[in-house]
Amino acid sequence: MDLLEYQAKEWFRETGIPVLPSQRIDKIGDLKGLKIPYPVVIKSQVRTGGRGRAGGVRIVTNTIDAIAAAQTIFHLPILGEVPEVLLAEAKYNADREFYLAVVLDSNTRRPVLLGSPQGGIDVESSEELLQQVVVEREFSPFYARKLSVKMGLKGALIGSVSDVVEKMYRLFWQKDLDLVEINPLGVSATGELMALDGKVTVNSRAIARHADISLMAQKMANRANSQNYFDILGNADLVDRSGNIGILGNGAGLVMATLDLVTDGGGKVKTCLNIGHGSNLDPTKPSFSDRLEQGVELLVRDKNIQVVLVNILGSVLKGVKVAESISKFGEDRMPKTRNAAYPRLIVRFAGSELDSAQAQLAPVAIPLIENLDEAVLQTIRQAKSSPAKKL
Amino acid sequence: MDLLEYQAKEWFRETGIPVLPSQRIDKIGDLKGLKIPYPVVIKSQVRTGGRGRAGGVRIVTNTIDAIAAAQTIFHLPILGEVPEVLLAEAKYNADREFYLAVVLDSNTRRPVLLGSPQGGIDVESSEELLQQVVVEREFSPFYARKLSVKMGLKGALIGSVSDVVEKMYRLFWQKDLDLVEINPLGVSATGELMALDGKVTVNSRAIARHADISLMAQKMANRANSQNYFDILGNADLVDRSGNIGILGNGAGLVMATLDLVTDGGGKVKTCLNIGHGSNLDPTKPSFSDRLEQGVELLVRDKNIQVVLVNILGSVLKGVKVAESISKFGEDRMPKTRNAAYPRLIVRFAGSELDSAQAQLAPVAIPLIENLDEAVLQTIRQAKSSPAKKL
Amino acid sequence: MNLQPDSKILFQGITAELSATHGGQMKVYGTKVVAGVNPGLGGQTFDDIPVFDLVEQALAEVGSIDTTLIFVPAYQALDAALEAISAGIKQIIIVSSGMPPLDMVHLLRKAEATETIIVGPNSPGIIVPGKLLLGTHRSEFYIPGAVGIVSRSSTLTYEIALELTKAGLGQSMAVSIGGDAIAGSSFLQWLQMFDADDATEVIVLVGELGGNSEEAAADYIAKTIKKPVIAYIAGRKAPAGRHWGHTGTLAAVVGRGADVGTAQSKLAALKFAKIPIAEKPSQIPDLVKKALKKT
Amino acid sequence: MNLQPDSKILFQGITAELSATHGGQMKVYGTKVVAGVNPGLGGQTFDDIPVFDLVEQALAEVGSIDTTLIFVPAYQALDAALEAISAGIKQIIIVSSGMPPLDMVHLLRKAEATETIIVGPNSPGIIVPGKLLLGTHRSEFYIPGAVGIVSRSSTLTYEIALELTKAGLGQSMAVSIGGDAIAGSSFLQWLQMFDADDATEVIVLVGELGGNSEEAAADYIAKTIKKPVIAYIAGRKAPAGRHWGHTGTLAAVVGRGADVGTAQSKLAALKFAKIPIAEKPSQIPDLVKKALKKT
Repeated sequence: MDLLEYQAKEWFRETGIPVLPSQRIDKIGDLKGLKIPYPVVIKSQVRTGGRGRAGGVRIVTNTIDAIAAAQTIFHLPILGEVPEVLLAEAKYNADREFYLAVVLDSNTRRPVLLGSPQGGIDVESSEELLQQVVVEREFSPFYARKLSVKMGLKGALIGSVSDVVEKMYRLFWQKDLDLVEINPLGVSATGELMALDGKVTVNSRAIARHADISLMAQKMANRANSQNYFDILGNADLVDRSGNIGILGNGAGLVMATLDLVTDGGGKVKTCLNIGHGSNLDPTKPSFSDRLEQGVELLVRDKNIQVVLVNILGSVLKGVKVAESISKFGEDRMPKTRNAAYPRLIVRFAGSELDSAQAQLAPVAIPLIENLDEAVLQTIRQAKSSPAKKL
Repeated sequence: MDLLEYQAKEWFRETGIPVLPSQRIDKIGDLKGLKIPYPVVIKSQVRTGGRGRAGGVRIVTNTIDAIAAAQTIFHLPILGEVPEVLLAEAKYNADREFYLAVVLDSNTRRPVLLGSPQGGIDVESSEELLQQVVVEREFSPFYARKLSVKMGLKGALIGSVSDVVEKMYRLFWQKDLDLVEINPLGVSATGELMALDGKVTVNSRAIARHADISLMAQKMANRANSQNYFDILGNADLVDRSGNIGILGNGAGLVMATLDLVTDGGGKVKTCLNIGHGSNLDPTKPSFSDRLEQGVELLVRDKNIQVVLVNILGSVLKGVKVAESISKFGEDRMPKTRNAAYPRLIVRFAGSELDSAQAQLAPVAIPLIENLDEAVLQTIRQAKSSPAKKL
Repeated sequence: MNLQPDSKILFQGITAELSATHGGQMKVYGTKVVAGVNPGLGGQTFDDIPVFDLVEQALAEVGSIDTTLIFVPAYQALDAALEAISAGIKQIIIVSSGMPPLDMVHLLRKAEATETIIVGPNSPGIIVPGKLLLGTHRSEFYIPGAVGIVSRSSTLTYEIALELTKAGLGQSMAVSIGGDAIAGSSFLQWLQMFDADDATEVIVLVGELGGNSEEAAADYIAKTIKKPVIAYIAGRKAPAGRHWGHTGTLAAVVGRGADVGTAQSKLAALKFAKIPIAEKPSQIPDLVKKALKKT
Repeated sequence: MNLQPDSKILFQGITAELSATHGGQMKVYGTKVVAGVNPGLGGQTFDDIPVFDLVEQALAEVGSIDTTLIFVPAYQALDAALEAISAGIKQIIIVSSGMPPLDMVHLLRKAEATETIIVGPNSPGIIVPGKLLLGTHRSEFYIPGAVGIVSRSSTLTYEIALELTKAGLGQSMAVSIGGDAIAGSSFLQWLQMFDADDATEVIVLVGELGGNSEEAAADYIAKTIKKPVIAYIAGRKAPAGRHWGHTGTLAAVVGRGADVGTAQSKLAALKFAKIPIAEKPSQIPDLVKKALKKT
């Protein structure tokens, strides 16, 4: 979960990382009550990059200009994202700009401290200046000093930059982040530091164990009207809006392999849903058969999807139970949905009680196929022969 | 630094340890705005033990009784301590009472978890039930579960008690405590837990690195009018109010050895002041010579002290510098203080530049003696021959 | 790693349900699950497995443990593993999925300091067909033989095993390092193990998009592994930048190529290392047979 | 512990002032302080000691380090020690006083895992008269000889050394474990070291009120130590329950006798172990002479 700049800066402020005085602007009217003296920087609050180049950041010197700039920015999409809020912030005269980040690295399996003496928009063009320190053992401030020294800093800046890195690391660890980045970190002529822009990514798996972050995530989900329900069942991914096939499987690797097979065979997949494998260790979350039933229903409900391929392999549920869930679906709900569209279900299953499962699905005319290639072939054939959908 | 019960419980509440609804009572009038339904327990907020037996805890069922009880408790000294505030708390019907604590153990050099299934005032009389778990490596909740199981708990209580212990440990570690104790932890018939009394001791050396605790310490110091100034110089200890000798030395062991010698020789020491040895690594605190000068002045100012024995051995200051500090004192301040009382200074010094030091002190008539036994002898002799003090 | 059929196994996070499903599977396979741990359930017995409140209580009763299987909810997995390490257990398989990656960082620091092997999280564990089942692999898809399988998935591993089994190609062992960004063991460690294992004649490496383990493995295979290796990568057609339930974290923020982690990058690395690549699971048996003929 | 006169010493937290005082003292004594570390002061030189920003930079320049002396402010001592451990330094003497005890707990967990020796905090370190000075002992009070001194104090140790020196009794070595409640090394470890040390003929144990190290030492001496031991305990006349600048923490809350930590308890334990006790520092030389005559 990516935070917006103003949210990141609120955390910075709480942690003691220096940030400028700023105010969140939800609507144009908020600019009239601005407590920050002009000149003020108006910044679009979007998650995508390249905001500055796209015109999402403007410096204004009076209220009239501020309102004009805000009106423009509120309607300016940046890589497709239109901001819901803006940030009005004091202007800062930086003498130099550094880059600082703490990021989780799956290669070293450790957090890594990153720093460059050339931050701002230049950081990617001067990659050779980007220094790394792997936090091998438990963090202690000396790791931050190592980064400062590698960045080529001298004297008092070693201590002050290390102090910011230390606070970033504490935030990273305490809030279960994947990334915390300050770019740029402004450095004044007198060596004063200021986090001028900030990026924070919270690890999605850890959200539930932080009450404050859970609340933020909930608000974002409400706003974005996202696939919340899918997320409870497993991981849903939109592959291609124009596709007409839905894939449901138990396990990420299996779902991806199925997607590859269908696509290679000429099928067009709209959505993939991984309901996960195995038992649920957390009793507050839906069971495997609940995930299966609800997952199939979600895919079938999608008016663009004409064929749903269910690929269940070696699940904790035996074949009869899998077939039970699906046949119940065939009996109870298929008739209603059939009126609206005509989604076909093709079930691929391998494992114990295969024969009884096949027997159970026969009455509801849902094919159960053991061979994956064969199931994929049938799926593609069905999808191609289905009449075009009326939207 | 010991917290009062209500302060400890505020921390418990923030940490998620269950506590009863309660209100701090600074003055009798506060009882009129009580938001807790009767019956209510009025508790004296003192740092000493045995509060219950001394009558410092009373259960009241209406405002009139509450006011009467509070008036009594406000004037009731418990082991010499009169409360400045009271705590009004809801009454709890505990089915059983446990004892829980986390304490730093210098023996194992680790925090130790303590627990007994028989808490309350019985805990000391049933020591054999008190279980210990040493937190050998970094804490993880399994240490808390070990304690619960050792306490003989079964089923759901293992998890719920471990959860409280885990929170106590987090508090202990996060706030640099010497001790956090819940006694008793009330257990209801349904297995619900409640911290009914709490004790928290903050390690004095760590106070300065916690902004919130520093603030609490400052408030307490202001209230108690404690020997704050002495604490900056070093560690001062009142040995015997009726003594007439002051001892100043550089190092705790040396000061204690000097005290033993003087007392064995028949002298009566009032105050010992250890100004510490070595250089000061923290530039915000007074230097060695500042500590020496100010320390001597503090002891001399005490109207009950007739002789001050300064024992400086192998300090970072060379003899001449030590003598300089003391002779300056002899010249500048002695005349004034002499009018009020008649404190004699005896300096014991060993180390480099002994001779020059002796030469420097001769004009101000302050004896400098190298041999400790001899310096002690002279101190005792002077103290006995001094005329009685007029107060 | 000790993978003897008679090694003693602990089941952390045991419940009546898990005991009936996975516990039962392991038992049928002859795996010696000697004790279970679940705080609060101590004193009970599930399918002949005695349950204890603490790991140390289990050890006091049943003696030393070779491997523990961790089935506890995701947020409790770190503590369960640390409890096992503290009790001196040297092999830990974490079946639980959804562990926050920083918990794994914490655990790996401890595991490395105590020379403890961690497999997982989010892993079905290890199966030595016909001999030992340490985890949740569906043994019905496996038969004993000479093909070693190392993967990051669970059900996709069964898919590969099923294809091999149908073709009469048995397996020496199958292991999944787990699909998470921060995994306890690496492809490299298992490739090395298979290379030294007498029972293994050919290795099947099953990769998927995300991370760069496959790229590292390709390089390692070219430089070090003597036995033939066949590779299969899932996720060629997956949209870029998606998680697919695995690889919650991408390391590359700056300073890395934009295509790191894509299936294409992995396939390129494997091709460069001259490793035969299967286009789909059903091609694997043929490639395995070819490799076996050459040796 | 490596206490060779030619061992290479690092000075963490070096400043111009500390270099002039303690650095100078060590240099006069022939101790090889090869580098100093103080972040931000890197590149400077104090009295021929080159200063670096990081420990690893110092090591890169001067090679491996046998012992580091830590002089940084109290709240930075943990980090300085961890930096030294991370750089592979195996002997650490913490001179700094005022370290919060939980920082020491943290450090000791790491030190034990990496087999690093910690002396201190709040310790003047170690002196081998005539050979080596590792810390802030005032060398002027010491002469070479056969008496080993182990204590918890700094200046009280000098007092004892001065008495011995005046009586013509030289010292093989003097060490202070530091006066804090949580100390890196123990009386027991040093008693064992002196017992094995060829240069030491008699040991003087200097204790003081607080904690229970002296009680443990008395028991250990009676059971294990072969060389004669003389004890002196400061604080017999100190009021009960005071800190005296040492022993910030008392372990005993419940479950321990109320008199643990008093000088009386220590004296009783020493008497029980039949260890000769000096009433005052000036008695020590006589007791040492008596002990030497017996052997």
